[in-house]
Amino acid sequence: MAVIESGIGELFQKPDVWGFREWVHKHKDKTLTSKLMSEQEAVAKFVADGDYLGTELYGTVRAPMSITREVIRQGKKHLRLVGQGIHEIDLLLAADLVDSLDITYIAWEVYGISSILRRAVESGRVKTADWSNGAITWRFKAAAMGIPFIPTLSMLGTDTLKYSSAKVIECPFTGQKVTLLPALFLDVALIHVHRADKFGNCQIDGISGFAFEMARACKKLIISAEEIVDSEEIRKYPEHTMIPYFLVDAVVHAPYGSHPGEMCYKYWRDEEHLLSFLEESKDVEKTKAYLDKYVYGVKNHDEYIKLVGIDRLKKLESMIGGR
Amino acid sequence: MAVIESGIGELFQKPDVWGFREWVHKHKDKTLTSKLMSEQEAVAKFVADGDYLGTELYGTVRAPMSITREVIRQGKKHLRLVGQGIHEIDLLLAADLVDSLDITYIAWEVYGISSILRRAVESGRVKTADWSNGAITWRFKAAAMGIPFIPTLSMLGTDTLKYSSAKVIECPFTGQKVTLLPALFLDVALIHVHRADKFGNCQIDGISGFAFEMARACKKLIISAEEIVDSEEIRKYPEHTMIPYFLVDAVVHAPYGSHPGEMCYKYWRDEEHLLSFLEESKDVEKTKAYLDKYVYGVKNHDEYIKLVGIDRLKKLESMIGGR
Amino acid sequence: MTEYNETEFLICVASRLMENRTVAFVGTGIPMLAASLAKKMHATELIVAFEFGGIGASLDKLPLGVGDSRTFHKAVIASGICDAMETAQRGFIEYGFLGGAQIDMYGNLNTTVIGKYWPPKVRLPGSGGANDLGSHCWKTIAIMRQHDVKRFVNKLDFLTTPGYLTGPGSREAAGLPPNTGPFRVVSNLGVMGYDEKSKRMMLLKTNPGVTAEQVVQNTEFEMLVEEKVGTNDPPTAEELKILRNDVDPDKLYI
Amino acid sequence: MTEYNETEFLICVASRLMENRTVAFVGTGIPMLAASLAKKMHATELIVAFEFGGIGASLDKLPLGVGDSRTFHKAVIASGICDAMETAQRGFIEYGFLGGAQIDMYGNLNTTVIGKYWPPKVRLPGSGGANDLGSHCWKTIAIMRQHDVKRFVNKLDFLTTPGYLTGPGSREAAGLPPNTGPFRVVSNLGVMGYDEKSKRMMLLKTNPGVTAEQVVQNTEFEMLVEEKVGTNDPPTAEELKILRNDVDPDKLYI
Repeated sequence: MAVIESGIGELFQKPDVWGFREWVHKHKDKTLTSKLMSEQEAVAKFVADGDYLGTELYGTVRAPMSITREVIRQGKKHLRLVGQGIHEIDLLLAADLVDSLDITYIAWEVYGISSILRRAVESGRVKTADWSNGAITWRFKAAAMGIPFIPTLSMLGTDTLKYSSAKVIECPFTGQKVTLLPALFLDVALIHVHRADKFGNCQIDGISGFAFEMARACKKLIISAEEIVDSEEIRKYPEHTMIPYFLVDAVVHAPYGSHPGEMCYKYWRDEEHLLSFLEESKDVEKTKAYLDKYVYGVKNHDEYIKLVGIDRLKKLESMIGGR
Repeated sequence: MAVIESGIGELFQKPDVWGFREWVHKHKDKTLTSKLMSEQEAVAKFVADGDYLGTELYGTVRAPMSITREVIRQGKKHLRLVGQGIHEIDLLLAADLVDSLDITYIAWEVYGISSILRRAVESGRVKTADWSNGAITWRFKAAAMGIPFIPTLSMLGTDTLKYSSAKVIECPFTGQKVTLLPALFLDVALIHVHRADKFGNCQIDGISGFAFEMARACKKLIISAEEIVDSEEIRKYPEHTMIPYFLVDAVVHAPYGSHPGEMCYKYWRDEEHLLSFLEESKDVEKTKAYLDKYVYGVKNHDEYIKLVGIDRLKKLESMIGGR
Repeated sequence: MTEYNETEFLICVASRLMENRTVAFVGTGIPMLAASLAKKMHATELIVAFEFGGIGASLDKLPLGVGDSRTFHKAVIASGICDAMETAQRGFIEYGFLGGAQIDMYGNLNTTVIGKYWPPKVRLPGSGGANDLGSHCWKTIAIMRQHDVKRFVNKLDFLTTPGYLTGPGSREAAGLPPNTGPFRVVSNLGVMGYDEKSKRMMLLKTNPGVTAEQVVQNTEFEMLVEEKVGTNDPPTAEELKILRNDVDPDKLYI
Repeated sequence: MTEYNETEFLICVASRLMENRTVAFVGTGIPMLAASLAKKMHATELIVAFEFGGIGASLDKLPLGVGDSRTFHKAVIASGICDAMETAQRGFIEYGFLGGAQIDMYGNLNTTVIGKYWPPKVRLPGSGGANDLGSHCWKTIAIMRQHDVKRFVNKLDFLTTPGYLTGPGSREAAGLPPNTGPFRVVSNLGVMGYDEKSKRMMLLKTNPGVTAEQVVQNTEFEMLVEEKVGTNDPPTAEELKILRNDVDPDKLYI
């Protein structure tokens, strides 16, 4: 049962199971007090320079855009990042706050490659380690389970494995080759949800992406929510709770928090905004101008909403499909 | 990364990942046709002598009692079983249909030990291998993930590990000792749900126990449902689907299918029936008499309901708590 | 003084061990009653976790089993076994309540067999979640309704659930999480803890009318005895009132 | 005959490869349009799976991304990445649709970098779900919009997603599931399959007006050519009508 192959990629965050346990034991407060706060307070308190940060779900879909913009406004530096992403990762990279990336996919789907990612990585500014999408998510799952690694049959035989930090062993039960993925414990995670109570009990509509796993794999968790609802309402349907309050450190009320991305059953993606950013992102100066206007140029998410315009947001609401 | 310790328990079902893949590839029908059938037909078609069988959830809680009784009526023999259980496992053991048990807990909670389990195991009729509750469930999870094993930090240092077929290795990332659990692929699983459409898309209210994992870990899956609803209704809330239809082989309409156990938000457990069985189960002849009356003595679940009496069932409905 | 029975006393003693604003993993029976009482007394924000997925239920009504609908009534989440066990495995659960047919001086427990493994003299229920709780909770509390030499034994017939295994350092050597392990044993004779250095069971408090000598004599292994053994306060009138009127009004357990 | 553009043709060719009553794992772009068209033509019971958790959506409206709300509208389940990927890993997904910047003769794909790994000449998106699909789906179909020697190459700069790796038996030797692997390549010039014995890419059909010779010349590696190379039928009037009126009425892609 020897290790047959070891990926040569750097392990940007070590799978420290005991360290994680000790941390949550010491820091996770189970008190039923309100964690409602502004995005400024949440980010100032719970995001630190050098943190390993994760965002859920995916740039244009239920993404914590308002919190991401606040992280940039506060200039949190030397971040290590896990993406999976589009717009949110692009912004963090463009603001030059990122040292390294565990990457599975950063691009604009049918619209193609991310120019910002290209500049960041091709220049040698940002280090990368590559994984499959399943692998990254299973790394969260391992952390959420509290175990140091998890097996998969993905990545075998490929450079994706070679440039990751996965290992290949022989299964002691079947003799087959198996990839072992190191658990990925995040320092801080940002998750945007449909509704939460003030304590942090959260519900998500539609696909859950990797919210379940990431919420359980992080030391610090900032929730932004379209709606803050009564705790009694959440507790009426405990089977719909995706994230219980004792995992959560901050709850930020952020209507349209996923803009310019979509929020299912709430509002459609702002295609015009996204396409215009995509075009601007090809040019360094225009990218800066975008950041100046939409991130640095507003004090907070309220101002961002005003800048985008409530009429436009109402129109996006009218465009989203029902059930 | 050598194997440090190997449990000496028998592996009643080998973690054959490739065999499972080939089987589902060949047999799982993705056609959108009705799988509604009687319990007789479902059990005759999908349970075979010698099968490795699993039931979800737990004797007195959302258990597939009506299907279990049909398995006994049809006298399916030489079953290997995984329990976790109370009443359903007791009945199968009492009917002498079981050769071996992967056991984590079989008893009556506050009411104590299972006399039927004692007779079956102490006589040497039924072989056992022991696991923790987490371990059994993670074995389903490994199978549901399609991997041959999964790590845990449970069972280390104990006889529970020694008499299981788990293995202990050193983690190649952290150096810590880790238990490896072999995936548990079932031949057939029985799951009772709140509602299903005729194709087999299922919703469950309240805790989900290990329904998610078991539904994905079995070759053949028989669903019994309190209610058969329109497919459109289920598809309106796809985030509430626990089991999609392509995992399912048979859908049996079984109102009060969990009796004498409870079904949350539907009916409370039949405490009188359970306590009387518990008393009878201490005696071999009385146990037989119970089986004669409630299992062999009725043709099907409809007759069982009549035997129990609709007044009694309505009363149990009135006793269940709301949200 | 109000009259009370032994079960009521056990429940009150266990209840007082429950710390507010922590998560306690409990099973049916005394731990559940103790949790329910604690939530109505000093630990209103106690989060009670059940292994089948109910976490943070109101416990307005007493559950009859670890999976019944009362274990997730008004809960913060109703998920499944994996989520519950993984919450423990990654260090989110402070207290785990256990029981057993046998306990040894390191707090290891047997709930599997009496006699040899197979076929056994007596087949007990098996681990259930106990091994997981004993492995992952920060502190475990064992409830032993009957304190005698057949139950507090030198050597377990089967080590189902880990306590301190063979003594100091042995949990860590086996791969179990650092700084975890047995915390208290509540029996019908008193409350035991563990000597910090030797990790051996030590009598801390006796119940009213019970002497330290009695506890030692009813224990097969050598029970350590704290220098000044205290006495457990009997149930207060308020504890008994809440227990009888609110926790278990239908007299299911008491 | 109706006029059509290259994209429309690619979509129709890919669509015809989709088998009714199977599960197809697709990404945005051509595979999604092809799936949507297939569901409205011959494969009404096609189950389309998206990696973020939408499985079996109606696809009434065309999604813009693999996670948007249209990927789970009226779906049989809206779960998450783990469930979707694990469904593939345990053998429930027949077809996986892939794309890439480079493909080699064994159907291996590169979507990671051009040049050395780091820092690369061109940083591409990365694997995303492609490696998982290429590992676990029973059959994969690669869509290559531009068939030329820079894309159909001798040696990939980076092997992101496994095809037949280095030839017969090498997938199995690497630990990948038996009897899986590349099935078809759809390009703007034609449709390729794989020689059963050598596992090397083989031209099966050319598009109207394209010769086998052209395909060979636009491929850097030695392209095998089937004895009797067929011709892909151009889009039918019905295909085009449904594609334009029902699948993509807003002209998002075509």
